[in-house]
Amino acid sequence: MTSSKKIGITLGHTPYGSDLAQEALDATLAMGLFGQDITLIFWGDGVFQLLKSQNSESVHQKSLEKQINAFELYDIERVFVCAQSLEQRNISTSSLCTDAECLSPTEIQKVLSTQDTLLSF
Amino acid sequence: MSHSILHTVNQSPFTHSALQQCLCYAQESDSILLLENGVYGALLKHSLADKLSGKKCYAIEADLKARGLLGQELTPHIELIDFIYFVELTTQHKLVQSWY
Amino acid sequence: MSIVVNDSSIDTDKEGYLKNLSDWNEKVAIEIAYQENIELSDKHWEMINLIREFYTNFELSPAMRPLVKFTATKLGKEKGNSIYLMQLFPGSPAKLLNKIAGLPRPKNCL
Amino acid sequence: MIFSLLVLSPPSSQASSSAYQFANALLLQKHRLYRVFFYHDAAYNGSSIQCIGQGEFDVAKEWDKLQQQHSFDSVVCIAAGLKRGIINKVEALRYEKAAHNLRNGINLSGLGELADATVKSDRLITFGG
Repeated sequence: MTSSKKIGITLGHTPYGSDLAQEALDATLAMGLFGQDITLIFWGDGVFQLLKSQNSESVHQKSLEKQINAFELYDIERVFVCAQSLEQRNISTSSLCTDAECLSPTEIQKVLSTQDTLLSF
Repeated sequence: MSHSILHTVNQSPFTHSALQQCLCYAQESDSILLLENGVYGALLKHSLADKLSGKKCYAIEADLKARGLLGQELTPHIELIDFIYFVELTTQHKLVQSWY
Repeated sequence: MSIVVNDSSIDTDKEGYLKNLSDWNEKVAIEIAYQENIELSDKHWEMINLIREFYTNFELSPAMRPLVKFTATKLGKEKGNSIYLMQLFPGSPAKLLNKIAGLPRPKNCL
Repeated sequence: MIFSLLVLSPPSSQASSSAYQFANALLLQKHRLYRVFFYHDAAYNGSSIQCIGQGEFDVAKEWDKLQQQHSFDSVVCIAAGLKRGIINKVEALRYEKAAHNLRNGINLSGLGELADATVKSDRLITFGG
């Protein structure tokens, strides 16, 4: 599939309460496999998806953290996280499982405005 | 294109942070559309009403009507629209971000 | 459907994936591979171990591209390419490897 | 303009009917609807065996009618559908299930169809919640 479209995937929901985050991740990896030009933005409660040391076996779910660690293998390289959302939740970047780039809301606005389509999860 | 993002919000600001989130990332040139339970955000005096009044804002009239809100005090600058106009708005904005 | 290993029967689905992932062991791998007309050599085993490592690390049954990338990282470019994998596992290497290594059937289009 | 919709909500949620109304409105305005992709809990929209009370709005039936008039592509994500028990004949055979229930006119297909829709459409609108 050839495309020059830039697709922004926004992730704003908590990881394990429903399978929305897992299915958003499935969609993200699939987009990567289909060679789309993807930018990921974790904001709001979506930042919880990026926390280190997730051990979800006991709640009978696959670890989002482990799958997130596969991003590079699925050609997903632009990953941003909202600094303000982290701060509001008292999470430091050292607690994150990936080296996502921290952006202020204003910087996120700029990233959004360069996309051609948004998928909101 | 004068506007960049149309933000849709379909959750009540009294139980959910969707509207607050939306206001955090919406730029001057963006627009906000309240629909479904999001139309409770059109009520005049909730904590985000002031911030909302600085933005170009629309609400689905049928959703306000369904919830008995048309007789209540609403933020005056919110424009009441139907789905035809909703479609029109999506053509006028480059992107749509859905908050739910 | 089932395969027989050491006189005991092991359930598989219609496409040969194990129904219970915990049934997997080396003998089971040899039998699944045999069903696919593949005789396992050391080179095959290297890849089977590698894809199991992939699954342990990422909880994903890899498609071709991530598998190739991962192989290149771990074993170098000579092995981390689709031609090498096609030679070992002809047809659809990622699918065959997931099956032989006793991993879940890849989610559709993942 | 060419539109596609990403629907994430089940028929029991109002977002599902909003998506339908949006589709209806865009087709009335002579825009083109390329694909509706039912994902996450929206997969339930693919069931043919829901029984909606008389006099109540049956969103699935309305989607059917709209699709017959305008022949756009309707897809339930296969992974999301299968795990929610939305299954067609082919998959029922593959997974050895006794019944199948996917509505006529809807395809069970992969996330590649979503990727394709983002490429082929001028606007992709998400309906969630």
